[in-house]
Amino acid sequence: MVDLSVDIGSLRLKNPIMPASGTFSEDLADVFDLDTLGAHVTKTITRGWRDGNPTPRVCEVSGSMLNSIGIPSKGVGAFIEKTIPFYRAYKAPLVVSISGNTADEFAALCSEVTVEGVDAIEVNISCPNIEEDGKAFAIRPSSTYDVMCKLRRATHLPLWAKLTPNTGETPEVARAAEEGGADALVVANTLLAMAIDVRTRRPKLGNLMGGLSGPSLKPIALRMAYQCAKAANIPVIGCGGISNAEDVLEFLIAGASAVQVGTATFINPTIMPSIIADLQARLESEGIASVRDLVGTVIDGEQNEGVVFMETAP
Amino acid sequence: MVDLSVDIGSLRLKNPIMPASGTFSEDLADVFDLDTLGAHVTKTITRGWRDGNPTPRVCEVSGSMLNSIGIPSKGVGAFIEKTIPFYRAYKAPLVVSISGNTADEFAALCSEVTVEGVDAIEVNISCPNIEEDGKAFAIRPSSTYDVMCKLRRATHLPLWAKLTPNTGETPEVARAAEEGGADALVVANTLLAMAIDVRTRRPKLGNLMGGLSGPSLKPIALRMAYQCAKAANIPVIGCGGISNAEDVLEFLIAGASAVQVGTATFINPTIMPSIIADLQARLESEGIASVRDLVGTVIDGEQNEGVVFMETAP
Amino acid sequence: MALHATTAAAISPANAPAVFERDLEVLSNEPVNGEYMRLVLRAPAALLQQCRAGQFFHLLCPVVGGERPYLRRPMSIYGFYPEREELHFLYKVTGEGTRALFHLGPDDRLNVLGPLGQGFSIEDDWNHLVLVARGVGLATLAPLALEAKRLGRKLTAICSARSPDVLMSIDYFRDLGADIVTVTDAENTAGVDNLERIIEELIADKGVDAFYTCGSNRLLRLLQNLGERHDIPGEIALEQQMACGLGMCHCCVRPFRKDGRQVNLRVCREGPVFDMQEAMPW
Amino acid sequence: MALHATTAAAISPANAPAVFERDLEVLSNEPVNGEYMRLVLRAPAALLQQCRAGQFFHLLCPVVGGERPYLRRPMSIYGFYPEREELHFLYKVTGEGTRALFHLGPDDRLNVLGPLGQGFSIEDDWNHLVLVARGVGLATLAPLALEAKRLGRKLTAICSARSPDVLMSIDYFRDLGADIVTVTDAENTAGVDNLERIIEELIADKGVDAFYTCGSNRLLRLLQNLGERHDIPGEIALEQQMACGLGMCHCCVRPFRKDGRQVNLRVCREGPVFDMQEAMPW
Ligand SMILES: Cc1cc2nc3c(=O)[nH]c(=O)nc-3n(C[C@H](O)[C@H](O)[C@H](O)COP(=O)(O)OP(=O)(O)OC[C@H]3O[C@@H](n4cnc5c(N)ncnc54)[C@H](O)[C@@H]3O)c2cc1C
Ligand SMILES: Cc1cc2nc3c(=O)[nH]c(=O)nc-3n(C[C@H](O)[C@H](O)[C@H](O)COP(=O)(O)OP(=O)(O)OC[C@H]3O[C@@H](n4cnc5c(N)ncnc54)[C@H](O)[C@@H]3O)c2cc1C
Ligand SMILES: Cc1cc2nc3c(=O)[nH]c(=O)nc-3n(C[C@H](O)[C@H](O)[C@H](O)COP(=O)(O)O)c2cc1C
Ligand SMILES: Cc1cc2nc3c(=O)[nH]c(=O)nc-3n(C[C@H](O)[C@H](O)[C@H](O)COP(=O)(O)O)c2cc1C
Ligand code: FES
Ligand code: FES
Repeated sequence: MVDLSVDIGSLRLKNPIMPASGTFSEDLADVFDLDTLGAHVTKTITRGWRDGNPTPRVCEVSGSMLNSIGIPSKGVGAFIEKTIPFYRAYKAPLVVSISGNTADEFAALCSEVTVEGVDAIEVNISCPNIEEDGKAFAIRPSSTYDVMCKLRRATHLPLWAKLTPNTGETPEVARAAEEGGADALVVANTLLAMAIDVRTRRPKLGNLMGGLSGPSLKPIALRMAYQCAKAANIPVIGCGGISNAEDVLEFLIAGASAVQVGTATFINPTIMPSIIADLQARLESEGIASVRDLVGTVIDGEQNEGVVFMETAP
Repeated sequence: MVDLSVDIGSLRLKNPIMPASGTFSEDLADVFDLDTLGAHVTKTITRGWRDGNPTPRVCEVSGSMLNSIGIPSKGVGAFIEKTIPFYRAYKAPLVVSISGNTADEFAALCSEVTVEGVDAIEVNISCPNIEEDGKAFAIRPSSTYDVMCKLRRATHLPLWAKLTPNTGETPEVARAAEEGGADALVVANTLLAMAIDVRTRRPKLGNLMGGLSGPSLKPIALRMAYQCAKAANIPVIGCGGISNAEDVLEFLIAGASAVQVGTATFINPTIMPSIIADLQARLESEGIASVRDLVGTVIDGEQNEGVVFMETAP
Repeated sequence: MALHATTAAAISPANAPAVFERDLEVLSNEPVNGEYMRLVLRAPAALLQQCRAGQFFHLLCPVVGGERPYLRRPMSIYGFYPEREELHFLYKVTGEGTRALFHLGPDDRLNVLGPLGQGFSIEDDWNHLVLVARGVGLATLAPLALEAKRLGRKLTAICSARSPDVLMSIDYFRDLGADIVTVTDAENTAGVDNLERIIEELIADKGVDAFYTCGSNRLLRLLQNLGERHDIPGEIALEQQMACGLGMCHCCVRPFRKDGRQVNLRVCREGPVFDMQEAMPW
Repeated sequence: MALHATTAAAISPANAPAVFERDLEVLSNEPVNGEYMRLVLRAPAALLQQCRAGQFFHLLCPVVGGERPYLRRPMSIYGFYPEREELHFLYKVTGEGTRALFHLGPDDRLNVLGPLGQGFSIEDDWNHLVLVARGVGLATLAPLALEAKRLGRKLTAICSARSPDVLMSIDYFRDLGADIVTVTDAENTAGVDNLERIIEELIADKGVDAFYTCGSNRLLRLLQNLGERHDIPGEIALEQQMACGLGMCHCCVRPFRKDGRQVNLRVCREGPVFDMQEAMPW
């Protein structure tokens, strides 16, 4: 019998498959038993009510998608009242994703969602920091460190920092998040992108730009997961373009301890249970006792990260 | 009759289609008449001899590719002796791509290639700066500005700065390049990525990581081209995943004055002449007199870049 | 397809899903007139019994013939026949996804997700239903006739089109015993004024208990006015770009007036059928 | 495919290309034995006349049956027959691209780029050629027999395989008048020692003017030794991952010994056929 369980810090998940924030909700219970999953991760909420972005909010780009949903939010009150209780019926740990426009607002929300029924808090630091030219906290190591310190003081729950691919400093940001108090890194959020309808000459998204997700993002997110696993000493949760068990293996081998599945669920809403079953079968057939035995087993010849990056630049 | 010609600063190109550095060479003359193209852009060279990276140097990722060629170079001497003379037979302007590990070495090479037969110099500032933790010059506005100033002093030829997508500060880098003396921006180079063979647990590239190019890169490069066209006042040359005339239109509408075609040539080596013919037919059928009439015509409602970026972050 | 193989096993019977994700067999895929195609799939009765008029399926269009659609495409249920094990769609070939659908033929399979969303409601005391449909909107409204017939209600279908030869589904409605009024641009009868006259007459002659329409701003405004004037309720089916189709991603929202406030509702979850008076012309 | 439509027009006749990029019609695509497929395309004589043994084509494998290859795949010319307008490939189904090729059938078209690279050389005074081939290496070496026959040279083909039933191309060689030696693992005759004995005998009995082989480290070392010992030149065809196939991207390099230095050469441009003594075992 294959052991699929993994540990993310103090939290044990029965398997390494969980949904990515914003691509999952209570509604998926219509399609399969949500307790199949290793954890539940909710859509990012903000403290107050937010409308979200103008439509269209999604479009397709070759074999992947862009979105600019814009975090519509009913606010923390409604979330605590309605959403958290829904997940009480399930055994899988509940991970709540939050974000804020300033570090203080962010921290306030972090302490507000530190309630019974919440097992970990995913802090979406890929969201913009309006105190620093509107760039996402996780674009720079310094703003990452500052916000993580404030968030750390706001809760005793495990803190998962969700990083952005819109940076040239992934290893530094990963280390800053760890030093600031993160218990795990979620790698990564969507990559800023754009598409234009050449007939109308309008951007395909109501909001002009949006985040790229799906298969196109995978090699980028995988590189980041690898960089983060090398740079930091806390567990890495891979995320980006994962659509099958083979992709999961790729992230585990690269150094991720678990993964999140996002866009693939839109294409095939039963993909997460399928992946779990495939993963189990695959490990069984290869005689691997535990999914943990795979983590970080990439044969990379101890290459020096700096050199690799240099030689890689085209 | 449609006018396909475009101006990149003082340089007039008979059409907006040229190859991307590293995906083109004299060898393509075996397949079609190279004078069909708007310009010729050579593979990046370094001053001295370089071996390049270990093999495998390419691999496939869903509908796109990774490469880590590593700029093998015969050095500037061989380049001036053999490569430049080859292009004398053609009318299309010759753009020479160069790079260096330090700003001074870079500038020295820049003045060395300022010779008869060279019409512009593309400076690949997406390459690593070993004086600054090995990050590419174009990851930060400050290092971009510094290197561009030195390069500017080294030549009277038009300078095209080739930017990297591995940054969270594209508009700032674009402005820094312009302030440092760039005459045009080439947007963009490949994005750092990775792929692992799950059977062997080895990276699919001999060099561990490599650059993503092809269709997956398009929405990211398009976003950057748009940001650069808004941020800077010099022409933008779009590059990334362009595979057909529709893609070219998308970049022109976003604000690019011309484009470079890279990976698509590997899939279809006659794609550039095809695109030129298609572009001409398309403009004719839509009654557009000049390709220049399309540049920057995206209907973006004058959205504030800062706000857009904020609201876009997921 | 291998990806779907383990799905059934993963869903425990105790939590039987309300929504199916299934590969269905294509029975036929044929042109209805120059612009529309009818796609007929074989579906298990259990699935079809859950279907309601106004609901939709989210179709995983195949990668075929150079088309590479990625996201699913929403399509209204055009017909559902548990007794024949048939699920029908009526679609217009517009872009990559529907061009891919066009390639399907007998023996092919199509992965569908559904039934999804809220269908039309027919209150117990609504005896005379009037639907006003044009173009592909017929695909959405047609099964209402099916439901009306099952419930023994009277239905008048006002069918609008560019010209008489592209009028669709007339037989469909006739077979179900509906009264049919046809209006066309070619005959100059499809204008709002004429429609208003026709509907006012219907109200005066026979009484109307509910309006149903979909998709057009012009029709929405007309029916909102008529509804308000005569205190007749109504419903409208709306469209929006979708990703998940299940209510998770919030990409498919539209604004509605509710209790004096403007709120965003998800077309895939709170819709695609909405209260006509709450809908906002766009 | 629309993308290719304008290509011809764009190439001015004054600069007629040496390399063709063309959609060719599939004539057949059939298994040769359990592991290999032979693909036959109809090609214009003008293209086939440019082909040389040892050269390759770069194939744009189709997106079909769930396979989505992106880059082209290099394949040696297995046979080229200008008189019959046929171009043959012999391939082994290994991954996404070759699985996609497997789906091709008569009436399909395949986009090819070629002929590419440097083929085998047969110097004027090389009268007895010996090729040593195993597995898919036969695909590359087989047309050498064709060329030898055209030039009136004597050829001995030493064919190696796992077992007698998967020995390939024996008829191909026999029809071209080659001497054939078969060795197999099953019969315990395919070992290096036995091969060495066989070749030493050939050299002693008939004299050998050149060796040809491909792909295997073991065979390379053996033939390098024999060649050095008896001063017999030789050539080897090598493989490497490719992107452009034309010499532009520098991804397909391999190291060679040249004038005492180690240099990287491009398999697609300086190769795929290289001087045997310059090749480096890997
Ligand atoms: C609830 C619902 C029911 C529908 N029922 C039908 C029907 O029965 N028959 C029919 O022909 N059409 C119907 N549509 C519209 C249909 O979904 C689109 O025509 C189809 O998605 C177009 O896809 P495409 O790839 O061919 O076009 P493209 O324009 O290439 O599509 C690009 C993207 O935009 C989306 N899109 C394009 N048009 C629409 C639209 N009108 N609504 C929502 N998304 C769109 C596509 O799903 C895709 O993601 C319905 C739409 C909705 C929301
Ligand atoms: C000059 C040359 C001639 C060849 N001739 C033949 C032939 O006649 N018959 C035959 O069966 N095979 C031949 N090969 C090998 C053939 O190219 C590969 O088997 C094929 O590319 C595998 O593609 P795939 O998608 O099926 O496998 P995958 O493993 O999925 O391929 C993944 C990637 O690796 C590349 N790749 C995998 N194996 C090889 C390889 N051995 N050499 C180069 N690239 C590889 C593919 O092109 C592709 O880009 C030749 C290779 C070269 C370089
Ligand atoms: C429609 C949509 C909405 C998203 N919303 C959020 C969000 O609210 N918070 C967040 O941290 N990430 C959000 N994401 C990003 C995903 O969680 C995930 O990081 C990203 O999509 C990459 O994974 P994927 O390629 O598997 O989708 C969203 C992604 C999509 C596609
Ligand atoms: C094999 C390969 C080699 C490349 N070499 C260089 C190079 O030497 N210098 C450079 O500036 N860019 C280089 N690039 C990047 C391309 O010029 C281009 O910026 C990138 O590939 C994106 O465009 P594309 O998607 O059209 O390929 C290379 C790209 C590839 C695929
Ligand atoms: S399509 Fe995802 S919420 Fe409606
Ligand atoms: S494959 Fe591009 S140089 Fe050989």
